[in-house]
Amino acid sequence: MTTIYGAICLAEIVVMVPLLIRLALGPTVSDRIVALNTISTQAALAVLFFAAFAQRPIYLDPALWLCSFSYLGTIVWARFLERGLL
Amino acid sequence: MFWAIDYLCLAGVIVSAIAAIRIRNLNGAVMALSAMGTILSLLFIVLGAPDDAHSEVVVGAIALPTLYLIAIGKVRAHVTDDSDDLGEVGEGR
Amino acid sequence: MLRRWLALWCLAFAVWIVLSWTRTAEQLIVGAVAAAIVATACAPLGPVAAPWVLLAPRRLLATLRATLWALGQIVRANLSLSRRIWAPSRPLRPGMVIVPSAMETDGEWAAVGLVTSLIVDNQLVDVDRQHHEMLFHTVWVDTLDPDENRAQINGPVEDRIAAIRRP
Amino acid sequence: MKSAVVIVLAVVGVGFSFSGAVGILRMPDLYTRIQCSSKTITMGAIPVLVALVVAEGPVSSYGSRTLVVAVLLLSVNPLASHALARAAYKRGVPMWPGSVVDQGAERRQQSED
Repeated sequence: MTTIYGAICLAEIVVMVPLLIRLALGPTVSDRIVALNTISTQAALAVLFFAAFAQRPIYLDPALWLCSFSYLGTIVWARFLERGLL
Repeated sequence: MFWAIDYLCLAGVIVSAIAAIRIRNLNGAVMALSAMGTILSLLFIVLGAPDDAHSEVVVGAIALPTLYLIAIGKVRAHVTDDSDDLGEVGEGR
Repeated sequence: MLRRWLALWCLAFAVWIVLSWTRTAEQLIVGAVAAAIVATACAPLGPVAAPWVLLAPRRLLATLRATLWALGQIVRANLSLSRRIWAPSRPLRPGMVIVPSAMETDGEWAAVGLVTSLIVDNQLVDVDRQHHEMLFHTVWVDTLDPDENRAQINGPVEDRIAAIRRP
Repeated sequence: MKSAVVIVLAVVGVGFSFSGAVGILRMPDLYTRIQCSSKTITMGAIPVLVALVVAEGPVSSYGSRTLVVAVLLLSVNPLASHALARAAYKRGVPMWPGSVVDQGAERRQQSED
């Protein structure tokens, strides 16, 4: 079963490759933010599955942090776009 | 399996760090820096340091880019007049 | 006021149980006290949706049916969007459309926005609450008629949410 | 039997995640990219999380953390994408030239006339 977990973790990291390309290319900053949000989602999933792969439940907490606070940059950027001044 | 995950995370960290240097737009570079923090925290987890990963998530992936965004916003709004240029124009698709 | 306090206490205690996930007596007592403090602090802020209103049988049935319908729509929309992504010619007709809406309270607006965002064919962009209109971005625009667009985008969601609210 | 269910769910989730990522790479403008990013949540993350719950059992620390992660993803991601789309639309981030209609801009022009 741990082999399956490791394979899923690996696959979630491989999914980041097109997102990194979009992050490097992205014509506007908002495109980069969309890619960044998806990267942090994938990172949270990878952390969950690495915790199951290594059989250490203590690794689960960074996933909670990642998916609960990674949207702060998006909110700040959206506010910045809409009102100009922070 | 473990080594593949390790090296992939390392490659992701290097690629996003290079992107953070090469992107000319300041806000875009901040986004690449945030991506580097996220993948670096994943690398810390893989190498078995969940405490470092905690601090890296909070500082490197969230607080530092947010502070940079706020700082860049303040500076641009006070110094330059043509504040329409937020990097939202883009060239080509 | 007591009803609002009890609802808040139930929600906060549920969050405590899910986050701590240890079933010893000390944990539960500390969680109950913490939930009471949170409920006392947050009760004057505004009305709270009590969790036990879902237990009314007709409302529970309506919620269940709405959830199943939303799951089916999510799968359908995802399949059609991946077909658009992988087709070499990129069959897209995107556009911004304005649709009328029948929602009234804040919670209903928020629920419609959440469910229509999870169904990936369309993305809520803006809301005009005075004129009861919503601005959606959709990947495939069929007609320019607002009423037909409403029947395609947010009409079914709004009907089901109204059925939950007034069973 | 259990591992077969887990493998099927994981393949579905990872496949849809990958197609969402390719969509973010291939789509022509910001708004369609935002829709592809919510695709990686609804059909990409949720089946994978269900696979973890099926494998480890719902009454374990994995089960509770998975529940919290799923609720957070399903509620915060639409919020962030709506905020981003609204701010970008108000700021005038251009739509794809091939898009059919922009009724918001038409409405604004009518009220200006």
